[in-house]
Amino acid sequence: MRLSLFNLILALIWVIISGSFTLLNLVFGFVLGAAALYLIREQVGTVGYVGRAGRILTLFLLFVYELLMSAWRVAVLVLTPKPDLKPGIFAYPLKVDRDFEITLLANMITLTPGTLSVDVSEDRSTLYVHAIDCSDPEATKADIASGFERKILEAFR
Amino acid sequence: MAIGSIEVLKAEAMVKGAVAASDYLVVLPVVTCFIFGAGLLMLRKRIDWHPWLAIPGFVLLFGIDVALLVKVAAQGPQTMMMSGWKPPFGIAFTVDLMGALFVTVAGFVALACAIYAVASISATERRYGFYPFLFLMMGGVSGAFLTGDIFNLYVWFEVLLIGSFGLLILGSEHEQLDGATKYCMLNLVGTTLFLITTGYLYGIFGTLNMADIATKAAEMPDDGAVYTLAVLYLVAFSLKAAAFPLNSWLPASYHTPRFVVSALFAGLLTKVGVYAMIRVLLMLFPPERAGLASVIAWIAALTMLVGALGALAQTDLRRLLNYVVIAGIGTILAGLAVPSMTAVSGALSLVDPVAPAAGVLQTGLSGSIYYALHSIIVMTGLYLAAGTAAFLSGSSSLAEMGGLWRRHPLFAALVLVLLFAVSGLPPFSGFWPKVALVRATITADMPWLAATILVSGFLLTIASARVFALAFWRPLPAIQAAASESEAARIEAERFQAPGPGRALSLVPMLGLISFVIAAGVWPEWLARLTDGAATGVIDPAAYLSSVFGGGS
Amino acid sequence: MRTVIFRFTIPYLTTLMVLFSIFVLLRGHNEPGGGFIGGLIAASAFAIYGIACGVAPVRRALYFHPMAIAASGLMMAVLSGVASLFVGAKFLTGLWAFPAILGGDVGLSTPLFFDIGVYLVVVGAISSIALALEERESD
Amino acid sequence: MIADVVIIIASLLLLAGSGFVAVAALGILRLPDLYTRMHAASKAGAVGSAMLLIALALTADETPVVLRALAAVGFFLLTAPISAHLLAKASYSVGYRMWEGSVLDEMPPVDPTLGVAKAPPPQGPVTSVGESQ
Amino acid sequence: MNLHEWALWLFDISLTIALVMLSLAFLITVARIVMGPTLPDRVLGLDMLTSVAIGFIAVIGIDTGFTLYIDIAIALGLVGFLATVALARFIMARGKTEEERVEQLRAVANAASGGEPI
Amino acid sequence: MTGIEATTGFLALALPFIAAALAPILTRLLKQHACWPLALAPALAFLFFLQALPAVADGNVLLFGFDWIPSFNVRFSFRIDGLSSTFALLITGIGTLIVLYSGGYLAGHKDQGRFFSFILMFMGAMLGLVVSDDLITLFVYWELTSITSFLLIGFDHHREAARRGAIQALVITGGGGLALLAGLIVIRELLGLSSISDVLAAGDTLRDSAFYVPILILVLCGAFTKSAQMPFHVWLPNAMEAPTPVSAYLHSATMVKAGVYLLLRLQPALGDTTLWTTILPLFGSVTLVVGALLAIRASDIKITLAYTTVASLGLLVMLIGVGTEAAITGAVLYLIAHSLFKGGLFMVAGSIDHGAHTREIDHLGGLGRSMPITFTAAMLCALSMGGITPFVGFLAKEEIYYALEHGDAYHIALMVAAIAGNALMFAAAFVVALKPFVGQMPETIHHPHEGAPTIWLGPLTLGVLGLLGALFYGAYHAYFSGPMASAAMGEPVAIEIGWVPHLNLAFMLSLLTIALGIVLYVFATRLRSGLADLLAAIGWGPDKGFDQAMRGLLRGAFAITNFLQSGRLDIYMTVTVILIVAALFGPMIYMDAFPALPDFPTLAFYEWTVLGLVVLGIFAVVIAKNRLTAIVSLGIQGFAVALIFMLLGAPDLSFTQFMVETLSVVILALVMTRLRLSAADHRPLRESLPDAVLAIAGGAGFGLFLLAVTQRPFDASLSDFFERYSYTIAHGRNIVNVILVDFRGIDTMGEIAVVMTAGLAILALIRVRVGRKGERYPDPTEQTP
Amino acid sequence: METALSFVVACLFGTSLYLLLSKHVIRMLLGVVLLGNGVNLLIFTAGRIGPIAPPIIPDDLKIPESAIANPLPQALILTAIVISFSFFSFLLVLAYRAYQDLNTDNTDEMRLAEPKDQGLPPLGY
Ligand code: NA
Ligand code: NA
Repeated sequence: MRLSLFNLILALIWVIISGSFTLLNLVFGFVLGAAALYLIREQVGTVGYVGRAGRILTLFLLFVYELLMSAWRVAVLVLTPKPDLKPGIFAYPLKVDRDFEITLLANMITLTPGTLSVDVSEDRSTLYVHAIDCSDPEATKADIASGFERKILEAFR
Repeated sequence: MAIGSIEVLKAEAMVKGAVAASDYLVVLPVVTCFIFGAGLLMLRKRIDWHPWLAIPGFVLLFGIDVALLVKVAAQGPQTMMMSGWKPPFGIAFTVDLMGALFVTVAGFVALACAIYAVASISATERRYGFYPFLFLMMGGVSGAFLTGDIFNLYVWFEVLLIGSFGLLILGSEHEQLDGATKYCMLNLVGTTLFLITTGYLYGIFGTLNMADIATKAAEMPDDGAVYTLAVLYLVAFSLKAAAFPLNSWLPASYHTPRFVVSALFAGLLTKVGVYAMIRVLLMLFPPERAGLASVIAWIAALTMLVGALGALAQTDLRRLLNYVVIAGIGTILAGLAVPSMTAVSGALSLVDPVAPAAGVLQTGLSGSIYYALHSIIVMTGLYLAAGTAAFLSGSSSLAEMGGLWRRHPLFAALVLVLLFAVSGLPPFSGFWPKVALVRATITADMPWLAATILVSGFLLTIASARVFALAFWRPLPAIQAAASESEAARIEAERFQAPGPGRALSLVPMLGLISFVIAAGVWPEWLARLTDGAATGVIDPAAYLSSVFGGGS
Repeated sequence: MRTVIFRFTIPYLTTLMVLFSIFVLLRGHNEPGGGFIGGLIAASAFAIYGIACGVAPVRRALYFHPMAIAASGLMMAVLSGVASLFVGAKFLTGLWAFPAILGGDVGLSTPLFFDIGVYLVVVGAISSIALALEERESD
Repeated sequence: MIADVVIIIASLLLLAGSGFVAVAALGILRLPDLYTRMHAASKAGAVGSAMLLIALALTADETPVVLRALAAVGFFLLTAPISAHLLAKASYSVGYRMWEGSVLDEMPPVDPTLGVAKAPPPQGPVTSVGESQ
Repeated sequence: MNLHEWALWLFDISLTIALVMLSLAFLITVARIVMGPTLPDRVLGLDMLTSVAIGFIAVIGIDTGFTLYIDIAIALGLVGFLATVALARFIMARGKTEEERVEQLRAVANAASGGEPI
Repeated sequence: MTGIEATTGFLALALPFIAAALAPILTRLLKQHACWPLALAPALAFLFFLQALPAVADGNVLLFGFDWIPSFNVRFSFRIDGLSSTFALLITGIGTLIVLYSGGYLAGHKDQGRFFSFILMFMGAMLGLVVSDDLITLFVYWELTSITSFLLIGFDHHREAARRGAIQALVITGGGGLALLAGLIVIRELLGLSSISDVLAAGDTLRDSAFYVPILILVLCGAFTKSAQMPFHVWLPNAMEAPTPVSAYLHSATMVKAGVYLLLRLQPALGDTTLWTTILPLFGSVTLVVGALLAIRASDIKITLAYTTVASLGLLVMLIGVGTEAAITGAVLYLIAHSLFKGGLFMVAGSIDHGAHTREIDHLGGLGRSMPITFTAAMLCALSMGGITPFVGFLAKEEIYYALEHGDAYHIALMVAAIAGNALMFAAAFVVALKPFVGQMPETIHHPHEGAPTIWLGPLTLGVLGLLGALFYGAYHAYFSGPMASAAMGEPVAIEIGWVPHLNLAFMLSLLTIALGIVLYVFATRLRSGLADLLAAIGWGPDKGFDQAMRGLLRGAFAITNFLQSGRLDIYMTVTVILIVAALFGPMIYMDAFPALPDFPTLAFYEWTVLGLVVLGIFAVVIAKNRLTAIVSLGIQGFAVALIFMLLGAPDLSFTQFMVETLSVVILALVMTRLRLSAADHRPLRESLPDAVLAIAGGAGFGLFLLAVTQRPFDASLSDFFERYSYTIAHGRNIVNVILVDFRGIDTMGEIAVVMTAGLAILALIRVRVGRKGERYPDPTEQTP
Repeated sequence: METALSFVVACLFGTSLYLLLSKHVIRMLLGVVLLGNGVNLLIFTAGRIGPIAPPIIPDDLKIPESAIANPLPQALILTAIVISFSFFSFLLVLAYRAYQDLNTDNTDEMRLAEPKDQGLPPLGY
C-alpha cells in the first residue's frame, strides 16, 4: 500500500518533470517508478503513509514561513556591523521517534536559518542542534516543540 | 532555407547505394573486438570459458583482417561512411593498403598472444579482464588503423590506451604500479597533445575527415599555423611511438607486466604511433613533413642509437628487449626522414638510376612500413620467447639465465631466428626493409643516416649474440656454482623440469610468428609489393581521396 | 555516516535520481541530456546509496555486476549499429519506427538504443568504480 | 496586466534571491566559525537560489518549465540540509571546535574514530569541546 | 512610463543587480575556499558554490530566455550535494589534516603559556 | 643456360641446405654413419660444377636465376665463371671430405646431428656466396656464412672461450659485412645496376666516380674483416675453439677466403688504382709477416695453423693489391694450393688431437710409427705448403716471386715481406707436420692410434691432390687456375708455370726461402720463446683490445642509458614539456606566425566574473598548501568552466561538466580517504621556479597559437550540415546529441568502450593484489579456479 | 570572447603543466584535470564563439531559425570530457594503489621498475 502510493507519487513527479500530461506518460512514469523503487526494496519499510494532506499543507506553510523569517534573521545578522553572536549547541529531546519524522524535523531545523541539526543521538532521543543565537536555548526548544514537531506529529500520526 | 521531402533530403545528405555484407569488412574488426570484449565481460563468472571463446574470437578477427586485406589489395582503398552520412560530414572508415596491412598483422599477433596467454595468465588475471582488455585494446588498435577521421583516430588511441592500461596493471605487482604510473602519465600527455592539436586543426580547417584535410591542406598557402600543427603532431606521435627523446616511458614500463602483455605492447602500441605519424605527416601535410625531414632524420638516428645502446646496457632480458623496440622505431622513422621527390639532390643518380629520385621517398616509406610490420611480429615473438625462457630458467636476468640451448634446442633455435631477424640479418624479415631504408637514405644524400641504420643493426647484433651466448649457450650459472653434484641436480630439476607455460601452446604462437619472419625473409616479394603499394597510396593519396569522396562503398 | 537523517533520506533520493536520470536519457535526443549525462546521474545515485546504506545493498539491488551492466551497454550500442546491416544500410545508420502506442507516436530507433547503451555503460562502469572504492573503505 | 504583475514579482524575487545569496556569501566570509557559517550557507543560500528558480518559473510561459523549476527547488531543499548536517556532524565529531565565543555545548564528548554521539550530555554550558585527538 | 514599461525596467534593473550580487557571491565564496582555514570551511565554500551556481543558472536562464538551463539546475540540486557528502565522509574518516593538528597543538601551547582560557 | 641446367644449378645450390635439414634425423637414425649420405649432397654439387667445368674453361660464363624481389630489384641470380667455378669446386670438394671427416671425428658426440646441420648450412651459404651474381644476393649469403660460423665456432658452447670466439667472429665479420652492404648498395644506386656481371661490364665507371673512395673503403671493410687482415685477424685464431673439422673447413677453403673472393671478383671494377695498390699490399704484407711470426709463436698446432692462415690471407691480399697479371696468377695459384694443404693440415691436427689427445707441440713427438697414414698426409701437405716441387705450393710460390721481381722499392719491400712470410710458414708447416711424428714419444701420450678411415681419408686426398695438381699442371692450369685468373683479371690469362724448376731469380728466391725456413725450423723453439717474451713485453694486442672495446662499449652504453633513462618521472615529464614548448614556439618564431595583437575583449561583467573564477580557481589550486586544499579548490575552476559552457550556448557540456566535476570530487574524496600522505608537498622555489618558467612558456604557447587559429577565417560547413539534417533526417532536436549518437556515433562507441575499460581496469587495480613474493612466473596449475 | 578564452586556456595549460612537472602523483593528477578542462575550452574556442543560442532546434521548427552555437565542438568535447574523466579516475586509483603498495606518492621514491642501483650488464661472454 505504502509502496504503491509512493510509486504513484513518483509517477506524478515523472509527469511533472517530463512535462507531458498524457496517460501514457503517467503509466510510463509508474513503471519507471516501480523499477526505481525495486532498487531500494531493502530499505523501504518504515515510511509512514501519507494521507493527511491538510496537515501536511499546514506544516509546509509553517516551514516556508519559518524559512523566510530565519533567512531574514541570518541576513540581518550577517549585515550587522558588529553582530552580537552567542552560538552554541543544545540538546533537543525528541518526541518524534520514527525515522521519517526525525529526518523531517531535523531537515526542517537545518533549513530554517539560525538552527542546524548537527547530530541525532544513537538512541534517537536527542537531537543536537547548533543555534546561531543560543542565548536562550530553552525558548528555542520550546519553539521547535510547539512548531515543527507538533505539526509533524499532527500530520503523520 | 527550403526543406524538401525526406527523400530529397536523404539524397542531399546521405551516401547512396545499398551495402553488401562484404562492405562491412571495413568496420567488422572493431565490431568483432567490441562484441567479444563486451560478451566476455558479461560472462565474467565463467572465466574458465574465456580462453576458449577468446581464441575463436581472435581467429575470426584475423580472418576478417585477412579478408579485408585481400579486398583492399584487389580493389583499392575501401570506404564506409558511418551512419551513411556523406563525407566529410560523417565519419569515414577508410582502409587503404597501409591500414589493411597493419590491421592484419595486428590481428595476427593478437591471436598469437591470445593463445600464449591460455597457459601464462592466471585465473585471477582472467577474472579481472585479461581477455576483455585484449579485445578492447585490439578494438582500439584496429579502429586506429581503419578510421579516416582524425578525431575518431584520437578516440581509438584512447581506447587502445585504456585497454593497455588495464593489461599493464593486471597483476598489480609493485614494479607494475611504478611502471604504470610513468607509462600512464606520459602517454596521457601524449594523447592529450594529439587531441589539442586536433582541436587546433579543426579551428584551421573546419573539418576532421582526413581526406578532406588532405585536400584542403594542399590548397592552403604554406604558413606557420599548418607548420605548427605538423610539429605538434610530430611530437605527439613521437611520444606514442617512443621516439627519442620521448621514449622514456617505454623502458620504464614494458618490462613490468606479464610477458604476453609486454609482447603485445612491444609489437603493437608504438607501431600505432608510427602509423599515425605516417598517415598524418605524409598524407595530410606532405610539404610540412618535407620541411621537417631533417628533424625527423635526427630523431630517427638518435632513437636508433639510444635503443641499440640501451639494449647493450641491460642485464634483464625484457628490459633489453624494451630498447630493441626503440631501436626498431628509430629504423622505421628513418624512412620518414627521406626528402620528398622534389627535394632530392640526386647526388648519386649519375647513371640511369634504378631508383629515380622521384621514388626515393617511396622506397623509404615502403621500407618503413615493411620494417614496422616486421617489427610488430618479431618483437611480439621475442617477448613471448623471453617469457618462456624466463620461465624455463627461472629468471629473466642475463646474469642468472642459461642452459636453454642444451635443454630446449628447438625453442632456442626459434629464439635465435628471432634474434637474428631483429638484428636485421638475412635471410629474415628484418633484412629487406633495412636494405630499402639504406638505399633510400643513401640515395637521398643522407649517408650518415644510412650509417646509423647499419651501426644500430650492428650493435643489436652484438646484443643479440650476447643474449644467445649468455642465456642459451652458457650452462646455468647456478648449476655451475653448485657446491655438489646433488645440489646441481636439484637446481636442474627445479629449473628445467618444472611445468612450463604449456609447451605446445606457447610454441604454437612462436612458430606462427617465426613462419612470418622466415617467409618475409626468404620470399619477401609478396610483402614488398604490398608495402610498396601501401607507400604509393600514402604518397599519392588520389585513390584514398576518391574512395572517400567517390561515394564510399 | 550512520545517521538516521542520512540513511533515511538517501534511498528515496536515489529513486528520484534514477528516475531523473532516465528522464534525461530519454529526452536527450531533443533537449539537453542523453545517455552519458543520464548515466552519470544514475551512477551518482548508486554512489550515494552506497555511501549511505553500504555497498552490499547496492550490489544486491543492481542484481548484475556493474561491469556486466556496462558490458551489456557496449554490446547494445554495437548491436544497434550492426542492426543496419540487416536492412542494407551502413554501420550505425539510424533506423526509425514510430509505432502508435496508447494514442501517441513513440519514436523507437537504433540511436535510442545506442543512447541506452551509453547510459548502461556509464552507469555500470562508474558505479563499479564508486562501489569498489567504497567497499575497500570498510575493510 | 497580470503578466506585468508577474514580471514585477519575478523582479522582486530576483532582487531578494540574489540578495540572499550575496548575504549568505558574506555570511560565510564574516561569521566566526564553521558552524555559524553553515547557517548562512545552507539557509540564506538555499532560500536565495530557490527564489531565483521561482523567478525563472514565473518568467517562463510554459507550464512544464514552471513545474520543472519548482521541482528544482524541491530537490534542492531536499538535499541541502543533508549535506549541511553531514558536514557539521563530521566536523564536530573529528574535533573541529566551535568559535571560542560560543556559549553552550551540550554535545557529548565524541570519539572521533567512531564519530557518533555516545550518551545524553550533561546539562549546562561547556567551554571546552571534543578534543579527544 | 506605464506599468508595463516600468515592470520591464524593473525587470532589467533587477536582472543586472542579481547578476552583480551573484558575481559578488561567487568571488566571496571563492575567497572562503582559498582562505579556509580548515578543511570543512573549504568544503562549505564548495557547497555554497553549488547554491550560487544554481541561482546563477536561474538568472542566466531568465536573462537569455533559454529555459532549458533549468534542467542543469535540477541536476545540480539533486547531485550537487554529493561532493559535500563525500568530503564530509572524508573528514569523518580521516579526522583533521596534519597541518590542522599541528596548528591546533600550537594554539593549545600558546593558550597554556598565556594562561588564557580557550 | 637452359632451363634444365638452371634447375640443376638451383638444386646443386640447395643440396647442402636440404642435407642440413635432414641431418638431425639422419644422424639420429644412422649415428656417425650419417656422414655418408650427407656427404652425398656436397659430392653431387661438386659433380654439377665439375660437369660445367669444360664450358667454363672455354671462357664461357654460365648465368642463371630468376627475379626474387622485383620490388627491390633483387634477383636470385648466379654466375658461374672461372673464379666462381674453382671456388665452388673447392667448397664442395673439400666439403665432401669434411663431412666424412666429421663423421669420424665427432662420432658419438651427442650433438653430431646439429653439427652436420650447421656445417652443411655453412657450406650452402659459402657456395651461394661465390656463385651469386646479384649484389644483394651475394650479401645475403655473405651474412649467412657469418651466422652459421657463429653457430659452428660456438658449438662447444659450454666453454666460455668458444662463446667468446663465436661472438668475436660475429662482431668482426658481421660489422664488416654491414659496411660491405653499404658499399654494395652505393654501387647499385650509383650504377643503377644490380648484378655483378653488369658491374664488371661497366668498365671504369666506378673508378671514375666521386664515390670511389667511400665504396672502396666500405668494400674493403667487408673483405678485410672476413679475410682476417690485421688488425681484424683476431677472430680467426679464436675461432679455433670450434671442432677441428670446422677449423679445417672455415679456415682453409672457405669463409676466410670469402673476402679474398670478393676482392678478386671486384678487382676488375675497383682495382688498378693508386688507392687499391697501396692499401691492399700494405695490409696484406703486414698481415703476412705478423701472422707468420705469430704462427711460430703459437704452441698449439691448431693455433699455429690458424696464424699461418692469417699470413696466407695477407699474402693473397697483398698479391691482389699488386694486381698485375702475374700477381693475380700467383694469388690464384696460392689460393688453390692453400685450400688443399691447409685443409689437409687442419685435419691432420685434428687427427693428432684425436689420436694423442693433445695439440701442444711440446707434448708431441714420435707419432709417425703409430699413425703412418696421417704422417704421410701431413708430409704431403707440408711439402706443398713449404713450396717444394712437385707440389702445387711450389707453382704458387714461383709465380709469386716472379710477379714481385721488379726493381722498384715498392716491389722489393713486398718481396722481402713475401720471403720472410714464406720462410716462417715453411718452418711452421714442418713444425706441424714433422715434429709430432718424429723423435721421442713423450710419456704423456698413451696409445696413439690411427683414426677411422673417414678421418685420414680427407687429409690424404688433399695431400695427394696437391701433388697431382703440380704433376698434371697443364690440365690444372686449363681447368682451374687459368679460368680463375682470367675471371679475376677480367681478361684471358695464360698460365704456364710447371713443376720443373727453371733456374731464374724466382727459383733462387725459392731456395733462399727454403733455406731460411729450415733455419727457422731448427730454431723454432727458441724463436717461439723469444717471440713470447716480446709479446709479453708489449702486453697488448688486438685480441685484448677486442675485450676492452666490448667492455668499453657495454660500460659506455650503460652510462649513456643510465643518463637518459634516469627512472624519474619528473625528468621525463620535463623533457616532454620542453619539446611541447619547442613545438609551439619553433614554427611560430621560425615562420613568424604569431597572432595579431587582439582588441581588448568586450564582455559582460558576469562573463568576466566567470572567466575570472577560472583563473582564481586554478590560482587557488596552485597556491594550495596541501593536496586536500588543492582538491577542494579544484572544484572552483570546474564549476566556472561549466558556467562558461552554459553562458556560451552549450547546455549539454555544462550539464556534463557539472556532473563530472562533482563525481571527480567524490572519487577523489573516496580515494584520499585511503591515503595517508605526508603533510607538506610544497616545493621550494628553487625547484619550482624552472618548472614554472617552463609551464608559463607552454601555457603561453598554447594560448598564442589558439589566438592565431581563431584569427583565421572559419569553415563551419560541418555544423551547417548537422543543423540542416539533425531533425529532418535524424529526428533529433538536440543537435549535439544527434552528433553523438548518429552523425558521429562511432566516436561515442569508442568513448563508451573507454569508459567501460576504465571501469574494469580500476576494478582490477583495486581487487588484484600481489600474491606470494617471487611469483613472477605464472603457475599453470592456477588455470582453473 | 576568443581572446579572453585564449587567455583562460593559456592559464589552464600553464597551471596544468606546472602541476604535471611536480613529483607528487596527486598534484600531477590535479594537473591532468586542468589539462582536460584546458583542452575542452581550447576545442570550444577553436570552433569559434559565435551566437550563444544552444544548438537545439525549437519544437515548431525543422531547422534552427536563428544562428546557434557551433554544435560540433560541443559534441567533440563531450566525448573528450568522458574520456578524460575515465582516465582521471584510472590514474587516481592507480596513484592510490601505488601509494598503498609503495607507501609514497612521490614519483622520485617510486623506483621499482627502474631501480637506482642497477649494475652493469654481464661483461663476460
Ligand atoms: Na546547504
Ligand atoms: Na549543496
